[in-house]
Amino acid sequence: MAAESVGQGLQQVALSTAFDVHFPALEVVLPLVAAPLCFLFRSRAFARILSAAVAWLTFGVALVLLQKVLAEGTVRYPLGGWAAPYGIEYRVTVAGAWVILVVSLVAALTLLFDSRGSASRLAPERRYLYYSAFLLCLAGLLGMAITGDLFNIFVFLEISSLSSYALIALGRDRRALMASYSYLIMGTIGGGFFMIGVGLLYQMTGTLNVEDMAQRLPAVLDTRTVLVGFAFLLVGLSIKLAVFPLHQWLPNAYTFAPPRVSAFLAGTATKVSYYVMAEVVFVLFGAHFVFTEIGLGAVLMPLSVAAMFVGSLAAIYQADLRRLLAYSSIGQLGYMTLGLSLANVEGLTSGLVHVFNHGVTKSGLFLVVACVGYRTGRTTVRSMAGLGTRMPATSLAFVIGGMSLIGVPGTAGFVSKWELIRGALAAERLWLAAVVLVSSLLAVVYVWRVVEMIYFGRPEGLESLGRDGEPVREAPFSMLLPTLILVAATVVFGLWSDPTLSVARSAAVELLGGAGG
Amino acid sequence: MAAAEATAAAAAPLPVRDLAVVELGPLPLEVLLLALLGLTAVVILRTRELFPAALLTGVFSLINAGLFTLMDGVDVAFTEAAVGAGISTVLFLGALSMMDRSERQRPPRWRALLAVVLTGAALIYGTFDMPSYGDPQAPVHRHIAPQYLAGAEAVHIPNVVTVVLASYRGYDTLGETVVVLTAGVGVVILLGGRRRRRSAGVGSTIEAGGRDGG
Amino acid sequence: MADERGPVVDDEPPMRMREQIVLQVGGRLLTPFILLFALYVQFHGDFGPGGGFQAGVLFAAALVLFGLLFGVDRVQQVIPVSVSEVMIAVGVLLYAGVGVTTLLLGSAFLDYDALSAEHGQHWGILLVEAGVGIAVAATMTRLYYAFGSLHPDSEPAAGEHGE
Amino acid sequence: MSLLEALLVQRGLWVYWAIITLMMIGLYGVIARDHLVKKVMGLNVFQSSAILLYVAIGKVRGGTAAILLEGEENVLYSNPLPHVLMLTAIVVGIATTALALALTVRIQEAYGTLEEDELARLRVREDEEEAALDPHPFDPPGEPEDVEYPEVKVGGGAGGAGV
Repeated sequence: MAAESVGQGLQQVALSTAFDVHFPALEVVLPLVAAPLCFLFRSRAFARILSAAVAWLTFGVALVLLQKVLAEGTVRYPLGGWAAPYGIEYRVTVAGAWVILVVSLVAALTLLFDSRGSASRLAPERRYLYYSAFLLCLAGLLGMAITGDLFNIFVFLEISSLSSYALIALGRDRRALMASYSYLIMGTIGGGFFMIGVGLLYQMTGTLNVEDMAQRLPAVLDTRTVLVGFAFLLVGLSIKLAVFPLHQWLPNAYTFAPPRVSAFLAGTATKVSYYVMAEVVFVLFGAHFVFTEIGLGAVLMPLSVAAMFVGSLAAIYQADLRRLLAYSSIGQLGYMTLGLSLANVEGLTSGLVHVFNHGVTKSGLFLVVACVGYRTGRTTVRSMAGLGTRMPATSLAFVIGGMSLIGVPGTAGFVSKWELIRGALAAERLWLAAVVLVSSLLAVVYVWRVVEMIYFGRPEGLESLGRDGEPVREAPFSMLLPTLILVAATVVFGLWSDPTLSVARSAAVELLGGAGG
Repeated sequence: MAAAEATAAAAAPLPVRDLAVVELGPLPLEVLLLALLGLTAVVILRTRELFPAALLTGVFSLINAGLFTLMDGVDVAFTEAAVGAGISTVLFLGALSMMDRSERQRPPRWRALLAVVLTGAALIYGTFDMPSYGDPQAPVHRHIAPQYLAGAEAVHIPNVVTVVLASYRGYDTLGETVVVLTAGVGVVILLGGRRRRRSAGVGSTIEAGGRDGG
Repeated sequence: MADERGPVVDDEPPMRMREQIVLQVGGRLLTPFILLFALYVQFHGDFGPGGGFQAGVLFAAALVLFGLLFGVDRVQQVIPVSVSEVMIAVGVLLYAGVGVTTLLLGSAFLDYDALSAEHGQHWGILLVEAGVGIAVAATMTRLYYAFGSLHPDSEPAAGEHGE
Repeated sequence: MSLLEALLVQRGLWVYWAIITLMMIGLYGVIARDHLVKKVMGLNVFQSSAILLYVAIGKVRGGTAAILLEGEENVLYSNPLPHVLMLTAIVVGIATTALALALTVRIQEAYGTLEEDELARLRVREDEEEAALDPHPFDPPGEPEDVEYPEVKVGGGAGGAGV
């Protein structure tokens, strides 16, 4: 395809007349148009309804796209009608469609969540700004996963980053401002590194299109410029992905952001960066170059293992539930990058299936914490004391989500871990399988701390009362529903793992096949 | 219509107007401007007074715009001058109007310096295999760019940057406009809805006390 | 369109500036020319350096110059905060609207040839650049309002204090 | 010596090296400076130099800006693509600067200082207090803020809130 279009020159690409050819564009354009509309009409109610509707629409479109990609292979869409290396091309791969499905699902469910009383620092009449920023973030994340142009990835990366800085700064605690600032500095350096990396690769190949570049790179792979360009791309993405030593921005950002923003970002932002990293590693450079010639595995694997232990160990010592979940995320991201560093089908499948499994689990858990915070007025581990009887559904949701973090059989987390262990064994690294099992024990510790508090902890004095001075009771239905859907999904797709696993596997096979199969 | 011309342009060797220029060694004006840029950057970071530093970021942008012009990026130069020397300086001065304008002196950070030197060394290592500066045969000038020039000629729009910006890569530019919107939304979120404090007392936070305990 | 965040009434520019008659007259004379130049840059972008983005910044720069000499409130009387915010959205929607139109006409998103067989590219580029120009001018103006009216005494809206 | 001369003079790599040095000066400012506004200035220098790198990549020696001259054949033009990309990058830069400065304004209001180490100290203290007091980060809906921080000193004098 790419080779053909070079011959076509600047010829316009004729599109089929069926409307669903436009779905790749619509997926991103819908939230992109909805964001200024929210900003224009300045109505909170309008913004709420529009953003929820748009999020569900993007989810529907993502579902159709995924089916289409699975049936017909990579779906391409020439923006502006210009053929691939000249114009910007949307290139929906199985992995890309999988990621946008997760992103739009998490967005739709978190927007369904009724964030009464705990939303953000915005005065009610200015809440529409929140939805505007939320939609921009959604559009940025979706755009990153769909586009087949390296510089376009940078543009959408910045859209999602800039809007997430604004969203995080909305947290009620003043520490949210500092968290946002630190994330801004780190994120901008990451974006800058990514841009420099793209520039160096562009200089050696003359193109920005991922597939076109993948075809032109082998001729210059042995140059130092390309090597440095690759390193800069990787470091830039690692900051966004919170790979172990570059993760410092994440705990505070997730802890102090408004509850729904934490739930959304925890389930999506790092996952999209993971996909882009996989695309760079496997499609742009190819597994052979990355793992055999420069031996990235020797760097990424220890860092992943370190992330698994450091993240989980830190989670054990946290007093605040949100911070506990944030550190747990660092550990869970370690499993994902470990899967990538194995560079085999099982490992990558585990990483990609974890995009869904962890995205759903962690968003669900952050929503659980939002429910608890809404009723008790606190989000500390101690605030969970005795909730087992007073907020039974929410408590059960936490237990199930926690089990998925540990990887208990029957939950989604188990599916990913099982696949990861298979990957480690396939790579003949028995010790890695053992390490994964041991690190899961750490997850048992931090989850058990909370579970113990829920069912055996005793609320003392004032703590038995909620924040409105009344006894704590179950969260309202409008908050509980999306939370329970997300948590139920971890069980459903833990028991019935065929669909998620098969999609992730074909995505992994496709990625490992390199550019254009 | 443009296809044939474009393919032709891609195939034909690029015209090299003046080989003597390519052979020319150091370019005095570029040396001067780069040296000035370096000097400005160092002064920006070293001065502890933020007001002059903010003005110097504007100067930095102006010199940078001069370099862009030398490197034929007239559109970029125009934008850098207007944004860097104009708007961004105003934003810095506005923000500084309500904060402490001097920075405390601190010893240099050796670990940061080491990290930065290593990063720079990596980048310099990467330059060794780069095409020469200004080499007309570099891949960037052989692939895609010639087709853009031909395409712009075909639609009779002389400024190629405009054509590429608005048409070939129009989607990037939509993204750019959305970045602008995002900045607008973000700043309105953070600084919008402000009002002048009525007078000390009413609505102010002075008496409220706090859990900081003062 | 009453705006609750209207101009701060007593936002006097520093006295030193006020008394600079030369500066004031100069600024007053210069402002319309910068605005004209911005329009020129907007529409001349096809032929020379410039285009929507540069024009937008220049337009805002003219307002900033005027504001520095006569105070932000004077600028806000001409272009209220709410108008600047509306125009940000209008600019982006104009750009995206061109794309959606071409999409509804059956071509690819932002494929200007769908607009007109002969001059599609020209029309498309003109409209899109106008969208960029409006959005950028409005955003830069809004940014100036936000930062230009900062004052040690101003504070965020009720309930939005960074705690 | 001759190798260096070949690299520097004939291949003109010194241009890239100078740009990389600039970039690193900016990066050092971001990492090592303590004042939050100074960090933003460092970020500005870093981003501007990265933009310069792209523009340098697009330069053709003996070429001219990519504005087509009618009726002239065999004119050598510099590459317009990096210029297009860098227009976007400049926009990203100003957007980042605006957002970062808005954040520093809010941090100044909330903490009364912008020195990083003092802020870190304040934050650690806050974390400790939170662990001790088990506070209520979720306020009741609809009620005015009942938990406030003490008034912070704004502008003038070194912020001493941390000590």
